[in-house]
Amino acid sequence: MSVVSPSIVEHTDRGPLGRDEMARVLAGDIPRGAYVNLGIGQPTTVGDHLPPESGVIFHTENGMLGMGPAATGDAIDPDLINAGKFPVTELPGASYFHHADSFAMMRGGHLDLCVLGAYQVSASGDLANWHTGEPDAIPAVGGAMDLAVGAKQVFVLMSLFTRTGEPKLVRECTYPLTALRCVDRVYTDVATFEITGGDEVLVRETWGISFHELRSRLDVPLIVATP
Amino acid sequence: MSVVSPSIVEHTDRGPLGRDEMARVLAGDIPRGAYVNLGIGQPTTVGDHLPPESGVIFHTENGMLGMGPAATGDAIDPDLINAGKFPVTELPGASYFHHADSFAMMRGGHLDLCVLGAYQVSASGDLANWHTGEPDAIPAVGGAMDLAVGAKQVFVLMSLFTRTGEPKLVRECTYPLTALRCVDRVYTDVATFEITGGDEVLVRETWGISFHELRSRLDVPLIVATP
Amino acid sequence: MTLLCTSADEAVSGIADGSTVLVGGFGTAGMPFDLIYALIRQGARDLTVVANNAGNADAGLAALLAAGRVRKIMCSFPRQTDSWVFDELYRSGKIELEVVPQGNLAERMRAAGAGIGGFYTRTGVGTLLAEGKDTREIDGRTYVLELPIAADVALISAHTADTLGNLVYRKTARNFAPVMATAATTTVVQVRHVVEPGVLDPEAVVTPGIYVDRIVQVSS
Amino acid sequence: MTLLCTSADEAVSGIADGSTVLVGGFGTAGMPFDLIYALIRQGARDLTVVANNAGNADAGLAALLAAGRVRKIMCSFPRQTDSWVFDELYRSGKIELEVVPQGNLAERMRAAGAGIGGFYTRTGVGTLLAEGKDTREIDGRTYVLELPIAADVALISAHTADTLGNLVYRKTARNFAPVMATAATTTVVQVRHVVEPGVLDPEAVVTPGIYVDRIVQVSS
Repeated sequence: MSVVSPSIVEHTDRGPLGRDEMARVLAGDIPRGAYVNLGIGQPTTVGDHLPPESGVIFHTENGMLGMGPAATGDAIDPDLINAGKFPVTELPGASYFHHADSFAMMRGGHLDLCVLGAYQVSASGDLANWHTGEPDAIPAVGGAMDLAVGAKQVFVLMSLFTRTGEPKLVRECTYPLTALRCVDRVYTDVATFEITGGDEVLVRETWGISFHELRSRLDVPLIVATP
Repeated sequence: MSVVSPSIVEHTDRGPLGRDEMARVLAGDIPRGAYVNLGIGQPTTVGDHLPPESGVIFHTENGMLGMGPAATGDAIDPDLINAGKFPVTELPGASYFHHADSFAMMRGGHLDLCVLGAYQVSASGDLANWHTGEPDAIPAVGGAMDLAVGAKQVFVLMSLFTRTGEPKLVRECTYPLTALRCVDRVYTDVATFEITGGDEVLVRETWGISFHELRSRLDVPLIVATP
Repeated sequence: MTLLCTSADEAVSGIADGSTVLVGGFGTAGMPFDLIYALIRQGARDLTVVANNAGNADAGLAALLAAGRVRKIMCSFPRQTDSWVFDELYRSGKIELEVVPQGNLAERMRAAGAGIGGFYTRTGVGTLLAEGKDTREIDGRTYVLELPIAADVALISAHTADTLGNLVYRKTARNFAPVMATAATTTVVQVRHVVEPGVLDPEAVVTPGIYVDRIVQVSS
Repeated sequence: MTLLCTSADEAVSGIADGSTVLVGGFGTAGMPFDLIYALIRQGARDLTVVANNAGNADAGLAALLAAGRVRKIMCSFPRQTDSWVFDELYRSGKIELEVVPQGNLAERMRAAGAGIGGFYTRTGVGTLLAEGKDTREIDGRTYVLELPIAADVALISAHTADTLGNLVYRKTARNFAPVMATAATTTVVQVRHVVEPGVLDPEAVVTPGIYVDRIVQVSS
């Protein structure tokens, strides 16, 4: 049996990550040349940290590979938008396809990675990100269920706590599920996590909080990697 | 109750149709502007009687709409062949697509008509045209099963009797089936038939044989239309 | 055979009350605005609409909803910042909503167009949207059975058509249109340009003319 | 990421004994001859080949069969006037044959590429080729359940690739290649031309580069 010692980076000399910093941390873990889909909302901002030189190729489920940065000024074209319906641009080597082909690409396991927001992620990687479950809420799922089951890896980008302080990394999701056991990593403002497939979640890095304090604030068994 | 009298054209002053005449008779029943797939072998010759001016648009299951006549001389292009693997040409307004799209078109009921050869057709419209059932035969189905279930109408083009004089329009097929209750009309050298969906087959026209003689040579209940 | 219509009103003529209507577009990209306004004038009621969204602002699909013509909408993403027309109808119980994951929406229409009676997908397994649906284990994984969405009419938009009905689209305005064209009994297309057969590159035609019943050219 | 190979031999390297290999082409149109000859030199044995035909004359796929490398072939139309290599192997019991209707062959590979666990089709209902398969009544009609065909490798041919792996084809040589590209773990493509990204029209790309792993340019 090897001696286990903690392998984690704890940034306790600073506060939690800002939204832009969270996106940058996640972007740093995306391999060169990966095919990536960024969910609508905050996940879209990950693209700001992956310029064309990164070799990362972006898929947008409304029918395009090789999506470029947001369009501005004269470059805005109402026929060229992303999944969040904002104007975008086209990079050399892009291709267009229809919705069934686009989702076949996604559901068939061809995308290396997708980045999604979440209401809750469970210790086993269940994802809840489409429906608050409130009776008067209007449910809207978009492509979230397809992405969650289809991408080779699912990264979640979210704040770790709600505005009222409730943790969003939980033992079991209480919100309606998007997909079972689909999340691989969770990037938050105070820590990054790996879903291990076991009962425990692995913590890789913390910001503005120590591992021990983090453990006291979550109801999920946390571990660190064997170095 | 109306008085029933035979409504049939009997050409008893001549012999059976030749192969080219059979194809011409069938071609005459194809509506202007129809989307049509011609099976390999004799059915392909129907196209000789439907020049581009006919407005009929030909589908070939290896991925093309708007197929033109056979290619000859310098027009032969190994990348442009029909389902029988013979060189063909492209007409203005043609389009190419891959095999899954091509068969989706066929299986989804979008083709108005296909013309197939047959070993046997049953009175209820069952088709046997892919396998002799002999133990040493190499079975080959191609697109026959897809065409038979997919096209809005299935026309069979065949000689009515085998070389040994056995009828090919039968009560029940003895050869392995291609599809159940799929045939709408049967064009042969001695008669044209409509499958009614009932127990009886309707005879529309005969060549070199009278309706009464035809009835004596087939084991299938035959009727003629009410005029 | 494809009919070249002289007006959007002619193009939508004959749509019956109670029809299921596929409406192309993702947000406003590719939305067939002229055909929708013609449908409002045409007057068909009690429609089931299948679309990705439930209308934006007061235009297009939102206007059809506001006119009270839609009994039910099947879509993946009704809730948008400017979907106030739908939101109001939904909260007051005046419209039925069936939320369908976007991939299932596309694949179920493809199935209808391709003669597929149903298909097994992993999308939705274990969620509210798979409740009551058949599941099956295949190769050790659980799948949900989804059934085709066929329709009476598809209203879509394309960039250029030839007179045989072959269509090409422009950028992400393509989205659902090619799939919808295959899934409807009657497919009606508004286009920016109409050309003669032979002008479009046969290698680049996206929707072959066999899927297109009526075309109308509109000023864009 | 797509790898541009300098030879067909490099392009087929690493194909393991016992692999399932999709081979593009309809007859000889679109058949990846150079890749097949490289596979013969490479030496992998005990292969399951999925293709429309079982080889023509002594070339291409027929040569692979003649070299004794193929344990089983899944195809729609093995019996051709010039399929003497296959005919001899089949009659002498040296190769296993699974006849698959051509539409099922294409749709089953599409299913593998699209994450579909299985689908219901009317093709084959009541025939020998549906024996032993599950059936289901849907909307009053009988359908047969067909399962995906996934593969280790696809060997296909295209007209032009860009260095990101985007492909365009030429006329009916397209046939099975775009579907096969989606159904294999590793897709290897022989092309006549290679261009830089941005040269191909994004509206006319048939196979997006995400499906392509290795490219080799061959003289045609």
